Amino acid sequence: MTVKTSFMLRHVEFQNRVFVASGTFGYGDEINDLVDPNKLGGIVTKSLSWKPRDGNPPRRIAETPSGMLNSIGLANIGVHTFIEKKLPFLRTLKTRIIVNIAASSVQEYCDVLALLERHDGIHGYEINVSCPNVKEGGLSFGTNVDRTREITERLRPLTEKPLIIKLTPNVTHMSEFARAVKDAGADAVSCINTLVGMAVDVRTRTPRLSTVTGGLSGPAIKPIALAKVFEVAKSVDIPIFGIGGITTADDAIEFLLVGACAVQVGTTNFVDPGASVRIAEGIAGYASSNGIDDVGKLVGSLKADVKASVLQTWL
Amino acid sequence: MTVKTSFMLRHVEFQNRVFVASGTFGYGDEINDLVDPNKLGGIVTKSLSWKPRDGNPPRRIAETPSGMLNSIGLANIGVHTFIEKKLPFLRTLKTRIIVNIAASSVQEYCDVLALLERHDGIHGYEINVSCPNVKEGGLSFGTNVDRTREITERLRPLTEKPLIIKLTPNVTHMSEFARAVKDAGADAVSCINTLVGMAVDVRTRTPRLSTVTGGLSGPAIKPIALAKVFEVAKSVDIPIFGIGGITTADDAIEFLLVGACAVQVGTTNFVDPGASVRIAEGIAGYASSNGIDDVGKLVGSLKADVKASVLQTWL
Amino acid sequence: MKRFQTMSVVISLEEIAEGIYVLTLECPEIAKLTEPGQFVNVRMHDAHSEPLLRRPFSVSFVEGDRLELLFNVIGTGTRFLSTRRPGDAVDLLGPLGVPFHIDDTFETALLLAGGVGVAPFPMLRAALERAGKKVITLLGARSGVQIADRRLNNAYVATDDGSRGFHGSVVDLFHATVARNAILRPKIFACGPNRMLSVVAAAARTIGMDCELSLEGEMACGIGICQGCPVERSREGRKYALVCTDGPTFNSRDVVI
Amino acid sequence: MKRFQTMSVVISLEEIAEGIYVLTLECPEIAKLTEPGQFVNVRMHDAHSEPLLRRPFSVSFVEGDRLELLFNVIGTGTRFLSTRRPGDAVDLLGPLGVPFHIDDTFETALLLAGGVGVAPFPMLRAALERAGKKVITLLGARSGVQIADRRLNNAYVATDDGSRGFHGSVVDLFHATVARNAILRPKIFACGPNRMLSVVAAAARTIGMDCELSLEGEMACGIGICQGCPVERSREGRKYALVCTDGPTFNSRDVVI
Ligand SMILES: Cc1cc2nc3c(=O)[nH]c(=O)nc-3n(C[C@H](O)[C@H](O)[C@H](O)COP(=O)(O)OP(=O)(O)OC[C@H]3O[C@@H](n4cnc5c(N)ncnc54)[C@H](O)[C@@H]3O)c2cc1C
Ligand SMILES: Cc1cc2nc3c(=O)[nH]c(=O)nc-3n(C[C@H](O)[C@H](O)[C@H](O)COP(=O)(O)OP(=O)(O)OC[C@H]3O[C@@H](n4cnc5c(N)ncnc54)[C@H](O)[C@@H]3O)c2cc1C
Ligand SMILES: Cc1cc2nc3c(=O)[nH]c(=O)nc-3n(C[C@H](O)[C@H](O)[C@H](O)COP(=O)(O)O)c2cc1C
Ligand SMILES: Cc1cc2nc3c(=O)[nH]c(=O)nc-3n(C[C@H](O)[C@H](O)[C@H](O)COP(=O)(O)O)c2cc1C
Ligand code: FES
Ligand code: FES
Repeated sequence: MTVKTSFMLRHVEFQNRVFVASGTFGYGDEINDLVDPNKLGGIVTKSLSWKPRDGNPPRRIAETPSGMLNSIGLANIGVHTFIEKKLPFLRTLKTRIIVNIAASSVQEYCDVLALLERHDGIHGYEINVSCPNVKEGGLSFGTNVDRTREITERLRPLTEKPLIIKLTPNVTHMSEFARAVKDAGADAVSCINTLVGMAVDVRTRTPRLSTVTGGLSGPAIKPIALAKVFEVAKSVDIPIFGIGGITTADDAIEFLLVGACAVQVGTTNFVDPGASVRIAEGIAGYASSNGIDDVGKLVGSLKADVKASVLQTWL
Repeated sequence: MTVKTSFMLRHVEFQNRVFVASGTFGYGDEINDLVDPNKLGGIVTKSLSWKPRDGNPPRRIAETPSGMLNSIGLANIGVHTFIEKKLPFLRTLKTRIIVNIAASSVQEYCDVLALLERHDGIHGYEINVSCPNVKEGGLSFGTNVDRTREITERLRPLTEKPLIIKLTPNVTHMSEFARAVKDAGADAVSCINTLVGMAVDVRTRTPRLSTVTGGLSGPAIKPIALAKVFEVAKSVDIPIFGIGGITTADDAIEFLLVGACAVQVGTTNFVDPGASVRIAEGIAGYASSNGIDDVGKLVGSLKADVKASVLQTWL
Repeated sequence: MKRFQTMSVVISLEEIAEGIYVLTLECPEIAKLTEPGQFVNVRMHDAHSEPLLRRPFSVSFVEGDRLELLFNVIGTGTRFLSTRRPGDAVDLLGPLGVPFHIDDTFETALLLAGGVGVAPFPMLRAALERAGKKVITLLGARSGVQIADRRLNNAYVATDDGSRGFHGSVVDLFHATVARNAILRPKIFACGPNRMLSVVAAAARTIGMDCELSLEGEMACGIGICQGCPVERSREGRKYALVCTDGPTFNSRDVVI
Repeated sequence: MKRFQTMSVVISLEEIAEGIYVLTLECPEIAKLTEPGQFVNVRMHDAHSEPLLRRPFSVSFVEGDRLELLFNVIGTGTRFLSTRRPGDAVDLLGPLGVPFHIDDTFETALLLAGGVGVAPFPMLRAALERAGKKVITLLGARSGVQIADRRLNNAYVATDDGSRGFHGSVVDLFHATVARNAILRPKIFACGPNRMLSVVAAAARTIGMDCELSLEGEMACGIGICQGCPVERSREGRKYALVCTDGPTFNSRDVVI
């Protein structure tokens, strides 16, 4: 059976529903020898800011049970170098390019996006209002529903391309934020960025990360991410990129079933660079062997009564 | 070196800082053949309500990477049967007994506690305002700071024993809740209860739990729990029971270092019933080999600059 | 009932049918105490947390200080078991659960196994025979290569694909057996997937046979402290029983499955 | 530079010193391409997620299609490696990182290893000797039983407890060696804990010797995409270099450790 894997967001068609997540695939040209990006639905770039950022001092990584903490601190080459050095390569790919933007002021978000708009080869934007590893911007935006709405409202008029807001799970009701950005004109939300976490070296009695706390990712967070996507899907009618601990096609399908219209593979790229392509193939295979001719029909098709869940009363 | 392991909470002395968490040790008489409860700082009982509760239908358990989801739904024998059938055994122990109370109304919390006050053998109360698996009470209380404060205010006058409020991590700022219950007279907080999570069976396209969502526990959540305890410890001056994914003495020491005055071992009891006692011994051993004569000196002794953390600006 | 958390030593691992293994462990404390139908909860790793939970396995047979587990490889835990080699240590918690009741006044035991539901039967059958009962053993599997009839001589076999024995399910074979033979004071002992057990329970009710089931179900602790393994009771009183401590063996009249 | 994610096959595992193992893997693609100082990122499991991340190991030696890893058991990952048996598959990503620079105009290479920092030296020494350089090898360890001098004949040894060779650290031994011998156009190659490397770097600066370090550090990806392995640069421009792709070998003048 031929299975339709593509889908549309705004005016853009994506060839399948598996993307690589921001910060876990560089700018696309670092690991294209180990995985063929042209087999992906899209690449989300490392977060870009106006100026290059050095990132946080070492130590930036700590492994935890089935997960990892990172405190990269948005180390990135800056939007100008990106345009000059990375975009030409990305333009040669036939997959879609979503540029992720991070900033420490509303104006900076606008400036970066406006500059990128003047260049070809970009198919959409993902706005990171949820990085837990920088003190300005990041969580102080992402946990404030008014700031999140304001950023979306200010960016919306600047582009006709898909505008995706990447939300933080570190809030009581993520759906409240999804609703706000939908009302402000966003085309989709990405759920979830990392969870605030911490690890301690008991030998030295110091935190394992230079910034004390960091962002938790990997298989450990998958159950939380699924519940967040389910919460948003049940409360707000907006396309969702499901993210969090995806390592296999089955994991990705779980996200589709609870309501994600596409998924992003993050930490797994570090462990198994070929995984994202295998996941895309695995989803098509699952649909095919279940007699489903369009992966889109899986989206939100979980047989579940939200009334059975605590989310019912809690939302 | 002899190491002091005991500590005081209100007027009660506990012989060490390792407790077993509510819902993971039954009522103490179910696994005393596999672990000696007299070597623990205390036993926190399964949550008790006024009437017995059947709990949720199967399936109640799903394993996840380094963690598990549960949706027990506060299945318990009710406070009357507890007093009649379980308390006599608990009175024979020389460890401390903390009774955990769950309820679906403020009045029910008060009724259960008032009834328990008329019986000997109880050394304190832990108030569960954070169960993610029941629709009344539970999260709808625990994510509402006013309700949480109200419950504490109403319970405080009813007892002279330690009153510990068990908080949910499913909120933006847990420290806000810790502050509220401190102001309302609580003696301590327990951090954390489980995180809302979910898992899907892709073969049947149904949720793995009958209640769709459940509570995530186990090693997977340890980094999150540590960050939550650190957040509370840095913002509110109140004793904290650190809970979440503790499997080894090192894990427990991490919690003490970030600011927990004691710890509770949960899910690990299912896998390794003897672990909690070994953890208590391991903490004393760590103190001794580091030349520390009182485990209390470890509490909050992490060499860390909270200013380096995103929590600084975010709180 | 006495239970232990203890380290056993792998004596051998043998593939006795396609994908089905018997792991023989030396574990005097547990071997000595186990009765037919009881299980052990097996830790699936040593130092790390994946997979986190123990896995329950019926004790399939006991001989001196040794016990046998019979399992098929379905996921991480059973794959782990299938890579154990002689001398390796395996952490066991057991014996757990309520044994089969074999002291009732029945004369003939009908053992019905679906797939690896056969696991507890070698030990059960030996005990039944020691108690002077007549035993009829019926084993079902998808295909003949998956029939695990070690220590079960003269078992009747049913396969879904007809590749060995009766063509059909073990419940069909049961009906055929009952129809063709006069069975004196029978009692059914059934173990297998819950789907099969509910069909067996219904059949037993219809024809009025006493019937004991060994249930499967997800477990976190196996020792009655997590409340994670409820099965609905059919009698008044508590709504649920726990598979791990009230079972895994239940009279089919007492539970709704 | 060409890299592969590929399955290697375990040929042998040998304990060559106390707690220190050499794992020999057959892996033609990677063996063929590896140069001294490069590393492979090794997956620590197959089906499950614990431990999650790959672990970096220097390629210690290459012979035909085979490569050798030298490691000591410190945690879950290295314990996992120490239980591999011939025929097991091990997932490798490599070769990774920038090799040692051995084409400069130095005449004598001084190899300084602290503990298992010795790992890359067998391959490095063979290459240096092929290139006609004189090599002086200095190995340090806590105790004599932990000296891993396989494939490093005539190495000078220093032990903290004096149980073998020079009594003191490998840096002390280095100073003694330099003081006692006239070393022609030397270059230091050092590998070991970062504490040791920073002492070596300082010594090199003081006495004006060229010095190349192979740094350790936590890595998530090993291939330059996570930005998780920064080391501070001492030159103008970017503040940090990445250990995995700009290193792990660095001239000691270029980094602040
Ligand atoms: C009291 C009791 C006794 C048991 N005795 C035996 C025995 O003697 N021999 C034996 O082989 N098994 C037995 N089982 C079942 C056994 O515990 C499971 O097969 C085992 O837990 C699977 O572990 P795993 O890690 O290999 O699979 P997992 O990775 O846990 O599961 C892999 C897949 O199989 C599904 N799955 C998990 N458990 C089951 C199940 N029980 N049935 C069907 N699908 C499942 C999961 O949902 C998942 O999709 C018993 C179970 C109970 C409760
Ligand atoms: C480029 C590079 C090359 C390397 N080459 C080798 C090699 O050839 N041989 C070798 O034995 N090791 C080498 N290492 C170090 C090796 O990667 C670690 O020893 C390994 O990751 C430990 O994994 P583990 O799972 O056993 O320990 P973990 O469980 O990860 O760690 C156990 C404990 O040791 C600490 N720890 C972790 N890594 C290190 C470290 N690097 N140094 C000190 N303490 C640590 C952890 O903080 C933890 O407390 C290299 C590292 C790098 C970056
Ligand atoms: C090392 C690392 C760096 C990351 N950098 C970014 C980033 O720059 N921008 C962003 O929006 N998300 C970033 N993320 C978050 C991921 O895109 C993703 O949301 C998160 O890791 C959860 O998915 P996972 O569990 O599949 O990794 C980063 C994650 C990791 C692990
Ligand atoms: C099966 C199960 C049942 C639980 N029941 C209760 C309960 O009745 N009351 C309560 O306050 N917490 C309950 N908890 C939460 C634990 O006490 C603990 O807060 C949580 O599991 C996190 O700790 P852990 O990771 O060590 O398990 C339960 C947890 C589990 C896994
Ligand atoms: S498995 Fe825990 S109570 Fe039965
Ligand atoms: S380890 Fe990922 S960039 Fe170096």
